[in-house]
Amino acid sequence: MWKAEIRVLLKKSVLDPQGQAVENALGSLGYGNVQDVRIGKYLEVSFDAGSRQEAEAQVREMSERLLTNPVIEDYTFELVEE
Amino acid sequence: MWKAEIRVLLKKSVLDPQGQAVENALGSLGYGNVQDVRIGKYLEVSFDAGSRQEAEAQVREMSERLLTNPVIEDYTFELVEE
Amino acid sequence: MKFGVVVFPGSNCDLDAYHLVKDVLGEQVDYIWHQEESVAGFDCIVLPGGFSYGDYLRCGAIARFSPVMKSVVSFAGGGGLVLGICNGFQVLLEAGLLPGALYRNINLQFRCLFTHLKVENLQTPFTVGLEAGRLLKIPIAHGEGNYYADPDTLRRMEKSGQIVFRYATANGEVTDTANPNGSLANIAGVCNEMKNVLGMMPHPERAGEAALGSEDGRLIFKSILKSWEGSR
Amino acid sequence: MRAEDWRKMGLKDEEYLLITEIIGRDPNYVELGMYSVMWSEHCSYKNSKEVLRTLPTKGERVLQGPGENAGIVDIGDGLAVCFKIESHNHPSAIEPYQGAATGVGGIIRDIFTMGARPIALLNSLRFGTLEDVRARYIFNGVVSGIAGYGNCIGIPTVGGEVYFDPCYQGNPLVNAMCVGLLETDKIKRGQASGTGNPVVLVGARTGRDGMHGVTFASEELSAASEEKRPAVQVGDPFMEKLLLEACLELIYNDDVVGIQDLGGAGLTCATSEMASRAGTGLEIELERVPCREQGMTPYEIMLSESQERMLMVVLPEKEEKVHEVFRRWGLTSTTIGQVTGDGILRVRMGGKVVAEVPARSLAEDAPVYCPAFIEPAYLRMTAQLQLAEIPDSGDAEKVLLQLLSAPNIASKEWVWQQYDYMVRTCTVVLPGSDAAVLRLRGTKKGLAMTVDCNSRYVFLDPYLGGKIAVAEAARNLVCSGGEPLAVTDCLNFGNPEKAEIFWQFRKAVEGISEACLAFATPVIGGNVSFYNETNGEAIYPTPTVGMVGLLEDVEKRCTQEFKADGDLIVLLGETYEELGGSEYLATVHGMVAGRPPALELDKEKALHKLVLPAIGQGMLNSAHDLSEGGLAVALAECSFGQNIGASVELSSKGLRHDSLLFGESQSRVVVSVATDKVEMLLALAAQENVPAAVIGKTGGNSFLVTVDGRELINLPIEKMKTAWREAIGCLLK
Ligand SMILES: Nc1ncnc2c1ncn2[C@@H]1O[C@H](COP(=O)(O)OP(=O)(O)O)[C@@H](O)[C@H]1O
Ligand SMILES: [Mg+2]
Repeated sequence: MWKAEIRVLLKKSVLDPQGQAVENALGSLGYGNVQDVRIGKYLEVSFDAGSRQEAEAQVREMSERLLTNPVIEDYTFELVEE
Repeated sequence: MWKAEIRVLLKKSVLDPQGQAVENALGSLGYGNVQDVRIGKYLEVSFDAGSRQEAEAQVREMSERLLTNPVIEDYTFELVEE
Repeated sequence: MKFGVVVFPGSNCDLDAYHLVKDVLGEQVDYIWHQEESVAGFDCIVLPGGFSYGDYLRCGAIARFSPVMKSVVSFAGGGGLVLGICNGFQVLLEAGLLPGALYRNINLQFRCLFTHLKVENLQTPFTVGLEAGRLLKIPIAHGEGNYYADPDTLRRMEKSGQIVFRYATANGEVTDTANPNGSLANIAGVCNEMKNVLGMMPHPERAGEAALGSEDGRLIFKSILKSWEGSR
Repeated sequence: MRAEDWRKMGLKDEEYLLITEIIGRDPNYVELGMYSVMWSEHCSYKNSKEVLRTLPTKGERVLQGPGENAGIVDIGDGLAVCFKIESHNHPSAIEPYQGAATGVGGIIRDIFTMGARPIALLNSLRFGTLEDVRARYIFNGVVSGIAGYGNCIGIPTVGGEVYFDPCYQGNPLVNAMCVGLLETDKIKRGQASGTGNPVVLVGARTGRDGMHGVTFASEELSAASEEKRPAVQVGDPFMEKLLLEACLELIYNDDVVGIQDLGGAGLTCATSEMASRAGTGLEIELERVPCREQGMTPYEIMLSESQERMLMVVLPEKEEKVHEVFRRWGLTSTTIGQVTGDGILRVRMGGKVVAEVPARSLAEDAPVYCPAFIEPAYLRMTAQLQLAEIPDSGDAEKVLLQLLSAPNIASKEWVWQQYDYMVRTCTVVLPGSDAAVLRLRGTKKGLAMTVDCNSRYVFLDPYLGGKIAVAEAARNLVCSGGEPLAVTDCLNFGNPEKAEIFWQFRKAVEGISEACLAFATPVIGGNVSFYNETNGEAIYPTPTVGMVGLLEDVEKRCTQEFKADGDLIVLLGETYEELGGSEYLATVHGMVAGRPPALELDKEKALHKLVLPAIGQGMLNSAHDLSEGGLAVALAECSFGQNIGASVELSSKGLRHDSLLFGESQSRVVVSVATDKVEMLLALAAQENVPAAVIGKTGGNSFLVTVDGRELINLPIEKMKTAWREAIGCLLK
């Protein structure tokens, strides 16, 4: 059993209004030392696969077909064997 | 400069409609081996702090005050020095 | 001419599009259940607004894998008319029938209000019936209508007349204050290169009767009828 | 069983004794849990039942009064309207977005359970003042939660109200109302009839969330509430949309015997109430209940309040078809048991009986209390208002601008713009007028709807305040051209075990009853929310009134905005020296004091008898009821819609200027009429005995007011409108 931990963020070239809003909110809560906030999605997908290689290939495929939109999003992932 | 990488997920006992919908979608896309999907938020917060300890304390405080709602969410984080 | 309104689980403007075509315009229309494998017999496919699959993950991301979408894609490839409204627009983008992407409104809020649209291209099947310079008063209702395309794509689209509608003030000026959601270059609607697929965030089906505050949305459907007549 | 077990569950010692008497033995832990939720105030109304009985609930048009999931009123042509309001205050205090969202989800289920298609949502909201960070956070979260659920499921949110006051700082109020439409021969009820009929559970899987939510709603908020946090849940509007469509399809095809949603107290409540209403029993097997987590105990399954679930009883020959319809909609349905004839609710887990009690005893036999009541001491203080000691408004322009930008009066556009109020394309009067109006497809008819309550009035005089809430709601409908039909109420109060609170409750209900009788608008359903207190401090008593009215011809609707230059402005009704409880006193002088304005029900009725036909005969171009901020604010609001100004000449007749301009005397409406129709209107007014005075003219782009020939106000519409429109957004920045 594998667990893919996938992090999705908006591409750097795309404005991140949510990150911006949270950055401002942190500032007004007194965290003046905060420089930058980016907000995206975090997904955990558990699935069976024969090998790490197979598992990696499947995560890439799922991410590109469904889990992310490559026009605006980038993703990274880690695989944990369970 | 520190970067906190914060992952937020709904607590296990709380319904995750998004994860459920994506799990079903992956199934009908032919990924029958997927067992469980959970969807949450991913945040990257960059900020200054004197030490790792200080930085950790601040991430905890920010997470509990603003970034997550402990009523329904759990979070974990990693700190990267930049 | 026969319209088909696709119903995804979670669609909720299907009824409104159906009502406008049937009761207001007196044309033929049928619903198409998302599990249908064919759209044969229809002359224009409408992907309605709503929250297909709850809009979970991303708007339109799951709906685009519905069985019916395969046939919509080939229908569009053969020159068939496809109109995606709001969530339907999002589905078309996810399906790759239109360029770009839509994401969270810049102020992070869902917004429901009347907007004015400047029509940038009168040479599409969806706009041929419009008078030059005529603004359209049509409402929006969405939380993720912030249009984005990378600079190269945008340039290409401008050049080939794929930008169809822009948000404007009541006087027709395309300004920041007229932009309700942060869309790049105030873009409210775009079409494909062939011009037979249009996606728009505003809801023309909500602006088809005086009682609803505007009849301008009807003009888009009238254009579709006109261009279809012309193509026969 | 140890005393601390039942006490922890919120049961009193004598209640425990009663249970042992009913079942003739000590209950086991599961049974104890079931009684504790069903006998909580939220489910049993044990403290309020006696008082609620005094509300008028009958009427010619009433097809279903209180007691079912929602009330139903006949509107002719074989159609009926079904509506109800409900609170979700405590969950919203702790998780504003999800608390409000699941509140909306719950009230929608109550409507389609009756067989009605939900056509509109309204909401009544109360928060602390916006200077407070936490209040801003809750306000923001609640509004986006309501939007998130209603928009997604595709039901327009067409109206409501929002107030801010320090008394709601720790305990916000979130009341959601849903209106549905159905054919009179398709009404469904929550009854488990027919011995041997299968019982089907459908929708979301059952999880551990929301345990003891009703007990939580029946307690004051305190630091200890934090521990009960799992009582908050996440809503799934997508699932509910599928449930709604599937259930309505089945109901429409007559495939369902009885149906009920799972809300507070979950499976326990749905099973016991359905059996009790039909005088039957039920047998269910918990092993068959689809669960979200492994190893859930019978106790957890019976008490879970997981959202988006429905229970129905079907005929054996329809069972397969029912499952098939749900499958087509992508839903999981399971037959979990059957109806029995012995009146017992028997719960099994893996064949073993884990609970076995009379269904009726859970649903009906909770003890009824008549709490003590006493007039609150504060009333003696607040009643002492010496107007003479308060300076008259010197600078009327400044006061007017101050009032227009006071959050309680300022435009609520920031709120309703986040709601999809147009989906289904039936909303023909959008938010921003006195009441929303929806057309009914396939008929000439329309429905007007509103929610109202000025809780400051209720605080200062519960009886009068209750009466005024009903009158204001009715007046809002009338100004839109709707004839008031019936009422649903949401009674939000503090801890009823305190005598002063219970006095407020009794008096407010008395006022509501009297007004409802006078307007012939029976109460067809509602909700009581007690224990709205933080650290012992109660909110203002807030009996929200939701009302629906009928327009026989929806083309004859009316809105509040001026329509044309050169129309005459007529003030209907009489202005008195009444500043008690006004927004003016609170905002400008920082005082919550005095008695609310007087209300004479006969005068109010006469006003309705004038305005309704005047609208019906097309005499009026606009009509707007006078409420917070009085005449000056009402006139300004009429100007904002189409940026049409007004010039108004008033004579004070000995009244203070502030009373004249900003006082909130009841039973007043300001209308605009074309010059050639004014005679007709004045004649009709004379006939109905309603004072009517031509006070000015529409036109221009300023708002001009002279009193006794002296100009007191001369402001550009644009300036006033900006102050009014942007106030709430600015306070949130
Ligand atoms: N929470 C809300 N949701 C939707 N509409 C609202 C809300 N609050 C206020 N509105 C709308 O704003 C308008 C003004 O509200 P309010 O000041 O309460 O009016 P009134 O005093 O006539 O009852 C109404 O049309 C009302 O429906
Ligand atoms: Mg009001």
